[in-house]
Amino acid sequence: MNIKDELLKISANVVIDEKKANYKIIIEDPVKIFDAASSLKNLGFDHVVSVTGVDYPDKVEVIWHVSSYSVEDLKGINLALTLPVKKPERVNQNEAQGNFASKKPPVTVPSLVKIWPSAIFNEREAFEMFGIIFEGHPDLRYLLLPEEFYETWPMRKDFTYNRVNLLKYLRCLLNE
Amino acid sequence: MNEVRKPRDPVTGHIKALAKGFKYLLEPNRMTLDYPAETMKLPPNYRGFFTVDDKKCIGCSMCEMVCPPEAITMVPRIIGEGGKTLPAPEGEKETKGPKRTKRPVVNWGKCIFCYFCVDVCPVDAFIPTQVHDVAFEKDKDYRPSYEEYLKPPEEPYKNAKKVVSKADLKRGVSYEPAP
Amino acid sequence: MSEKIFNIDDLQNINVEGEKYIILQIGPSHPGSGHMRIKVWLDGDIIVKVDPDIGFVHRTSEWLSERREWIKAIPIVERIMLPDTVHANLAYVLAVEKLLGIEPPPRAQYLRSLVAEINRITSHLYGIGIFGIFLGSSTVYMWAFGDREPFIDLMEMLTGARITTSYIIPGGVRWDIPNGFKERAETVLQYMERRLKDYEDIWVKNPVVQARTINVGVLKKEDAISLGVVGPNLRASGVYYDTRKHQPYAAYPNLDFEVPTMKNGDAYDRLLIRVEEIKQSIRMIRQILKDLPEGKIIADQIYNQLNPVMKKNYEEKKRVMFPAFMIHMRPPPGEATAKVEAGRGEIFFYIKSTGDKYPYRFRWVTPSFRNLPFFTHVAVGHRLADLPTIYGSIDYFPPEADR
Amino acid sequence: MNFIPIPLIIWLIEDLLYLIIFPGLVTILVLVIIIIWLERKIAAKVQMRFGPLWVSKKIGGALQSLADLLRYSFQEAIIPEKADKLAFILAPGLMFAFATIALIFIPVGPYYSALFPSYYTILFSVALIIITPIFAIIVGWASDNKFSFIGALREGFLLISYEVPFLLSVVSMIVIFRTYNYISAVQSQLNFLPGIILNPLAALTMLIVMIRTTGRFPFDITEADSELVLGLFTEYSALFFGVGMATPYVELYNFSLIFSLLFLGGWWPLNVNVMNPLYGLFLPGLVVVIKAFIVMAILVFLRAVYPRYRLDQAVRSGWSYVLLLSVLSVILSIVEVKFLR
Repeated sequence: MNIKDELLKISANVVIDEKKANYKIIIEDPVKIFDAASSLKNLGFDHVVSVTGVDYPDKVEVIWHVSSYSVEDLKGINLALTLPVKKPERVNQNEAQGNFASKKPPVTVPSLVKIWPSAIFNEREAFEMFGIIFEGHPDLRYLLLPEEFYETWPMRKDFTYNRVNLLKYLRCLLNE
Repeated sequence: MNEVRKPRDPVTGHIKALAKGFKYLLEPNRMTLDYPAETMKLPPNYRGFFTVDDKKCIGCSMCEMVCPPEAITMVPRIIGEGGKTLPAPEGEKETKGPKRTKRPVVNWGKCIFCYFCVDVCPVDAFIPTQVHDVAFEKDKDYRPSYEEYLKPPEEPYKNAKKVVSKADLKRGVSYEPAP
Repeated sequence: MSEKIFNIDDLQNINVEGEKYIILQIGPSHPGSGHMRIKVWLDGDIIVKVDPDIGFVHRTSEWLSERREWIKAIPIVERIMLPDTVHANLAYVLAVEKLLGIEPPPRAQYLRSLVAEINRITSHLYGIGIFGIFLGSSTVYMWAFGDREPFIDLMEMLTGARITTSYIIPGGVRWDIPNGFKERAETVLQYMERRLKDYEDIWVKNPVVQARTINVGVLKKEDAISLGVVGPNLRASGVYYDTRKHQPYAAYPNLDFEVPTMKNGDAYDRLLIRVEEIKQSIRMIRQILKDLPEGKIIADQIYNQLNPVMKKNYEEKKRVMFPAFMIHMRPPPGEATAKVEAGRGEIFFYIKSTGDKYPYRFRWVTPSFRNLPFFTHVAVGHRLADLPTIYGSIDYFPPEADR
Repeated sequence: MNFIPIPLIIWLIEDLLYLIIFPGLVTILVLVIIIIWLERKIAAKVQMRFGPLWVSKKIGGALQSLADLLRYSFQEAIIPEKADKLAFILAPGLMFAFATIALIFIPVGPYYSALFPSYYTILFSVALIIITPIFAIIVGWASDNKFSFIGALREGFLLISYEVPFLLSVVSMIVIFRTYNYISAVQSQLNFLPGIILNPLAALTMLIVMIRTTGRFPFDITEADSELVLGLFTEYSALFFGVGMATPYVELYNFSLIFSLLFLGGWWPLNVNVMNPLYGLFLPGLVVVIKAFIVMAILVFLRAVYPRYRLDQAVRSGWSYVLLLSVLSVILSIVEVKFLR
């Protein structure tokens, strides 16, 4: 089985760099991601290793790293299913007023939990860190961060925080 | 792997477990160290507290740059006689110019003993020791000044018996008096 | 018992409203929880729903690493996975080496495998010990933690630190084997082989342990695959997958070892598989010490940058010092992934470089994080007393999951 | 001195001596302190470590338990706001009291007992011992804590499932000795064979019930710390906690005394008939207490070997194997009485 041919059937945009163990398949259209994921699962990629985002100035790249436990040939491959999403325009410009960190609008992508149940906690983490709302996720709550970080998306590169307010917040926590 | 899994029948199982426990009750088999009545003499490459050789150091700041927890700060010094350095005048931050240099000081509250600084030093000026079990009494004590830093913390329990650990077939680790 | 296959919709469909159910908040300060909260809905003594609430020891390792020089991430990842420091270190360094295009020399590869296997034994012993105290056997807890000691002493002899070794650097390792290491290692291995028999009598084949673990917390093979479980837990469910075999790194392509798998996927199998892996690790350490190739322990690219003082140190003390390259490392733009089989499972690294002095994206997933579905799926339908059994058998380490 | 007969004085203050000094409260205190220390030392030895040592290093840390007791005495007693305060305060004390009162019906010598020799001492002592766990349930209920509550429920389940085997094993010994009296029971053992040889099944049942009732491993179910924090005593602190923790050891002491009287031949090998203050009163008692101590030591050794069973497994084995064993022991006794004598 030639993995590259199979991947090219799913999307035209495939990057393979064996030396860096880097297999990447890029889907441009969020509508097509569900079909692409289904065909990857049929191919044998049966679990998700990590779901994460990469933040760029104008877009957020959502990456599902998938791999296989059941197909012997695919066990050595870490495939990155990549979906770049445009960031919405900033509506309000309040830079960390009152709250200790500035709030930014999230982006929306379809959730792949229905195809890969192993993505369930990973998608929750990507949601709170990058502001990626996974539509169709059954249980999209904050996982690692406390609720005070709501809508601040700390792993984005433009995450800024107001030191004074953060200290106030921490002091509140201590007093409680 | 199924022969590994095969459960033991309860009667044999209970008897064997009790017999093994009883055997360990009777045999001399202690593997713990009676700290602090005995303390370990650690191998020479053990990463403990370290100090710097004032004469060797060239003040290049490489250690400050590599330090992962940012525990090292460079303090301004004046080069005195015979290569030794003297404290810079109060409030002076200048480190360049004639007879000016800087020296590293480690904040022991931050240091994680990774020894990146020891290894990155181009002149190998750091002097490692094997002292590791020091309790600081005051907050200030683990932020030494440069003069205090030149004498790293001393080992507590000086009267304790010094032992070295040794691999032992019976106890895993046994201790014998240090040479 | 949860005989049915995991279905993602069940998460929404379980109705736990009403006064029929007792809600137990196990944790975050509870002897059986670790640094996490497990919210349990009980119907009598039967668990209806479990909601693991993690994040109490979230240390923002990704955030910190993206704002530091490349070399400074090594201590950070080590401190997240305290029982598995070498593997975290190794996984990160493998990813960085792929970006840099450096290949370490064979001796360094073998030394990496050596430390990794010693670390795997300590990690498994840690897991067995925690499992012991969760079922109430303080003896196994003390024994396992005591038996880590000879191995930790070996690590200390080799690397100068007991747990947080920071031993592996891009291009090789930091110290060569000291004198007397091989003899000491052989003694320790023989000791451990003898002790495994004692463990069998007092713990593995103890009727009480068998009563508590057999057919408890069964994870079927299909579930293990679809939930993406890793490491010994995966292999206990019968999936033949080991990163050391399927994506070999370090010296594993040259080593002769087996990957033990079990069939039933219950808590007892997860215990047995750890014992079997300790045996395999002992076998591998023997091979490594026998076949250890001669040569440098650092790649030539790094060695050539050492100054004369450092080279002298290398020749005399077998100690690799850092050239300035280590601080000012700027890997060329690109992405790299790396996987390493740690004691608890697979560590995954995804690193993106833009040629800057900091990583642009630093993503890593730890085995405990990927074993979280155990709580939501496997514990349902069991009794409350089985929750510690399941928790202990999967060798879950909350700080590692929280990163 | 010849005017004052020492036996008479001892006879006069015998009850007080029995309850306060030996084998009463003071002995209990000393024995509990020693047995807790011994339990920790045994576990430590099996686990290849030192155990308690640095309190009184010269005698191996034997004063550690005393130090713990002092610590509990001076700790602040915290009573939760929502607890039923009266029950919360009284229940541990009552638990301890009933465990101790059972002692007055357990004689440790032919001429040495707290009350006038009754013909029904076995029945009285068993009845008092069975009351004790009820206060444990009150303890769990009073603290208004879910973990304590679950612990109390578990205690209740186990109490019921192990009561019947306990009673049956005692009944089987009553059948063999044909008496309701400990002293006669011991006398008949001295004349023939110790009870453990006459009816080993009853002895085994009794041992299992002892382990269960006093919460030793592998039946440490009500205090399972990885599930229930500390079970019944989760909300307790200070001396209440200390008393609560000591009660199982007092029960263990009572049970061990009964065990050594019924199965180990009481004050065998001494066969006393003289009314000598030393020889007739204390020496048999000493033998019985030493036997009881050995039984206690064997039971606390189990901590070093076993983890704990699950609740349902313990209840199931209580209603099946142990009950079967106890019924068999009664049958064995009847057979022996019918055919051997």
